[in-house]
Amino acid sequence: MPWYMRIQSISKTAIWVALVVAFAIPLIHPLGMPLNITSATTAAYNLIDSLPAGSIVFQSIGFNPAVDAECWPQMVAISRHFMSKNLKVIYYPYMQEGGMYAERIKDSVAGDYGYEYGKDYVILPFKAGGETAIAGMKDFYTLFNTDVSGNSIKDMPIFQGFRGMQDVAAIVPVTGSDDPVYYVRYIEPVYHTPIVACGTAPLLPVIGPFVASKQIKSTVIGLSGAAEYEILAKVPGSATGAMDAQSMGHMLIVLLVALGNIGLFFQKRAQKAAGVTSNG
Amino acid sequence: MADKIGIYLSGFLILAVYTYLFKPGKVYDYVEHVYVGFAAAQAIILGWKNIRDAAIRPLQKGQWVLLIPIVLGLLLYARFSKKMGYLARLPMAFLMGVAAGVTITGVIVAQFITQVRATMLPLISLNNVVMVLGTASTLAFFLFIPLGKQRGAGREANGFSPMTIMSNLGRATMMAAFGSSYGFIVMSRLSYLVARLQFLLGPWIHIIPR
Amino acid sequence: MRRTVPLLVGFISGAIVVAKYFIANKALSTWGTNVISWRNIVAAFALGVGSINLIQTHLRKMARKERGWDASILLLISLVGFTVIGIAKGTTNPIYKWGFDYLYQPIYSAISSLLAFMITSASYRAFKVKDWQSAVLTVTAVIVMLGAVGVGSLLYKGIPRWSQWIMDVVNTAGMRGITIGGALGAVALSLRVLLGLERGYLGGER
Amino acid sequence: MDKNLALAFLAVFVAACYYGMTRTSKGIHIPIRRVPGLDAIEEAIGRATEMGRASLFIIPSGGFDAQAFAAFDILGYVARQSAKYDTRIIVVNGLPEAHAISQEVVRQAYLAEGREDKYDPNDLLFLSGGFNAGVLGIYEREKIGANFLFGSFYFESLTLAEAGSRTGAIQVAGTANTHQLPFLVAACDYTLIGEEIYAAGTYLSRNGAQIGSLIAQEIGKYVSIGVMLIGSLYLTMTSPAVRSLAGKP
Repeated sequence: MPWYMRIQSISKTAIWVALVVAFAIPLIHPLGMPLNITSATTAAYNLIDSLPAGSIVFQSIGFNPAVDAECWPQMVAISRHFMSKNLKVIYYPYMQEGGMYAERIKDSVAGDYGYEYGKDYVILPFKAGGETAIAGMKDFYTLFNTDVSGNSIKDMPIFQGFRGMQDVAAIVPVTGSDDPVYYVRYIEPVYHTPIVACGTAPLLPVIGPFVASKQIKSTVIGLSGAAEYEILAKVPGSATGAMDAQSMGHMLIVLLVALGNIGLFFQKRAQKAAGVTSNG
Repeated sequence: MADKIGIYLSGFLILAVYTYLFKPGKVYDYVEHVYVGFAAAQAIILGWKNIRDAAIRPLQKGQWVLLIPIVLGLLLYARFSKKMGYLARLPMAFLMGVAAGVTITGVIVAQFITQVRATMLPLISLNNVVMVLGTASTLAFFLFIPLGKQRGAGREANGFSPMTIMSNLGRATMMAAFGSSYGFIVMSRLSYLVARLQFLLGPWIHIIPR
Repeated sequence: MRRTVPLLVGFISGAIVVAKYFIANKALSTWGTNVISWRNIVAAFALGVGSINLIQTHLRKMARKERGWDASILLLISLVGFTVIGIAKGTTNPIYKWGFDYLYQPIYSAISSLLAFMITSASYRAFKVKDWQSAVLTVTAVIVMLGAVGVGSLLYKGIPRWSQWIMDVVNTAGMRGITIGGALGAVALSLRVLLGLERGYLGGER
Repeated sequence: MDKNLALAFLAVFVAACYYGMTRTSKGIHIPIRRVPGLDAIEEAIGRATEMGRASLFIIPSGGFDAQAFAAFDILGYVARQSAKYDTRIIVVNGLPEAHAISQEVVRQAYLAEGREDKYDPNDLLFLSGGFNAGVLGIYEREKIGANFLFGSFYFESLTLAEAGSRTGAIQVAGTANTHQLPFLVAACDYTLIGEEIYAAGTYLSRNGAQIGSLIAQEIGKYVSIGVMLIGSLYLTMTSPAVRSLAGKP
């Protein structure tokens, strides 16, 4: 087999082993690669940082374990930022699993800031219906009459004087789903509430047009976004430590794509030289 | 204690899932079925809580009108009967109809008018030119009914008609957009594995220093 | 009859929602709100339908001892067990939480992390420059992949800037075209559903 | 303001739909440009026939939605071509509802070509759990010459298209799920992008309601392109930079 064919036919197993090794080394021995803090994450941080203490933020939790590698570090970093700024937080599970992640915040982060359930933060129940549930939020108390455990929300201190989404200072979805787009469709045009969309990396291309049109104010994207937010908000978490591994993984893929294409290029040249015509 | 057992167990479960890479077999099957079972349980529980809090309790307080969605909801289960199956069409049509109505009210302003408006930009910088021409040509790529009579047919075949140029420009813009999407999808997928390795090498066997 | 009534129900309920949006009228507003909240209730009923399907399938598998019936037992134990705990004691109960944290979360996240392996080997095989289109695709993918992480700026200082420009301008332009086209498609589809022209979801004949 | 615009938009849209439907019901032909991927379908089936291989049509488990309906229209076309060339066609479905409909679609196609005797219901498969592994098994067992992937794909697109390309089959794919398009474009010979699969379905089925809504969408697209370009030109002319260039205050 000529060399240009060989570099096009590395076995799957070899690639997978290389991937695990490329990840494991920097996880055990951090390499200290630079982290470029994007303007988007900075803008998201600044927007939340500028909210006056006591304002209510609405965090929509649109992820499940499939994508929590990216979203959970974001949610922790952002929740810590909320709580260090004394913002009141409404957690709303857009996805079924969301409630369990909010429960984890209740068990871990909230205690560090002396946050009291019902007064400083609350967890709403999951609502079936997806897009229609968010459309229904325009009539807040029709959609929500209880919290996640079925207790009436009317008497909770956090809801005193709260009329509905018009009293929310910012909507901050953390998501691997489409909920940011639904807030853009149903809430933003009515109340002009600023939306900061946080979530998995593939979300960014989809919401890019809405960011450019300012319907979404800013974004925190992927594991790198989580790491940047951890640094900006000075709350060290798991994302920063993972970024070196991430870098190595990207390098590996770029290298593989390059090998495949170099091989293909020389294969075609050799075929041309040998006078073989390829028809596909 | 329960947490300690849990952490050890989850490490083994993750490895059990990874047996799929070598040979999808029994071990993977067992683990996957446990997960599917939990997911279904979760759906039932949350569905029930929704029904209890949004329908049954208010009904008990005298909001009789809520009988309508309750009956519609129950009719969904008619599909499990051969004879009554057609009754499930009623709630299906209701679900689809309301969703369609809701979509119409949301999409036109937020996704059409505002987006078109945001693409009206003074063509005095490279970014704006790329943005306007890129968006317009992507839309042109998706035009399927040619305007007017087929006068430009000859030019079209040579690939020089304005429509073909627009449509090729659109294709190029989209390929660049898909390429960048791909880059971001790679970033996302790789991080899933990084997180699992962080767990396996960290809390599980403590190789990663705290 | 069996088709007309459902289509009529779909049309009326959808039309109320649309009318509520365009016309400021108190009665319409109340009914519109009602219809939307009813849909959320019906959707909650729908959540159980899939699970019942699942139970049926796996009971059948066990009864006939089909291939993999032993795994079906595990599925049903996990399904019934957690349903009982979740309904009786709530999802904040320690046993349910334990199940989420140490069974469901690790398995689900590990399954999705298999994609990391697959995307690596598949990118190697699939991303070949065949024509100008795949060239554009590959080059932008490489720039964005490198620009998103620290290693990009180590290789060349300009890479993060290029990557940012591609995302902010070129990607936005392409995706905006798709978003606008998608909005038109969504309205068209919704209208067809409302007017009963799209009835495949009613099942059977088209 | 926006709401009035939206109402006007809706009115024009409905009118255009109605216009298109009445035109088609009167039998007036409305020209729809052919989607390049569609021509590739016939070529792919022809190649598969020459090589004595089967064609495989995959409808994923992503959703029983408009994309799936477009996929059925395309499946009808593929099945007719296969019946005509007398090439075996294997259909894989990820959803039970889709399975029932594809059986009907394929049977009808064979009937239309007068080849009902050649229709084999055993070649229509429904794979529930383990969709991916099931399809990969088919790639290994059967000799596939033409591979078609249409519908609402999620992560499975990556593995299926990559494995399909290694069988040496000509691959034609289409989805409106933008997050999956990069993989399909990279791994397939022809890819129908987004709206193209709906248009292809309309082109093949010539369904009045669909043509009507296609016309409405076309008007929407022409209008938005026009507004974008004219608006931008106006803003350029009135921008301070251009005005000062022209020597006006």
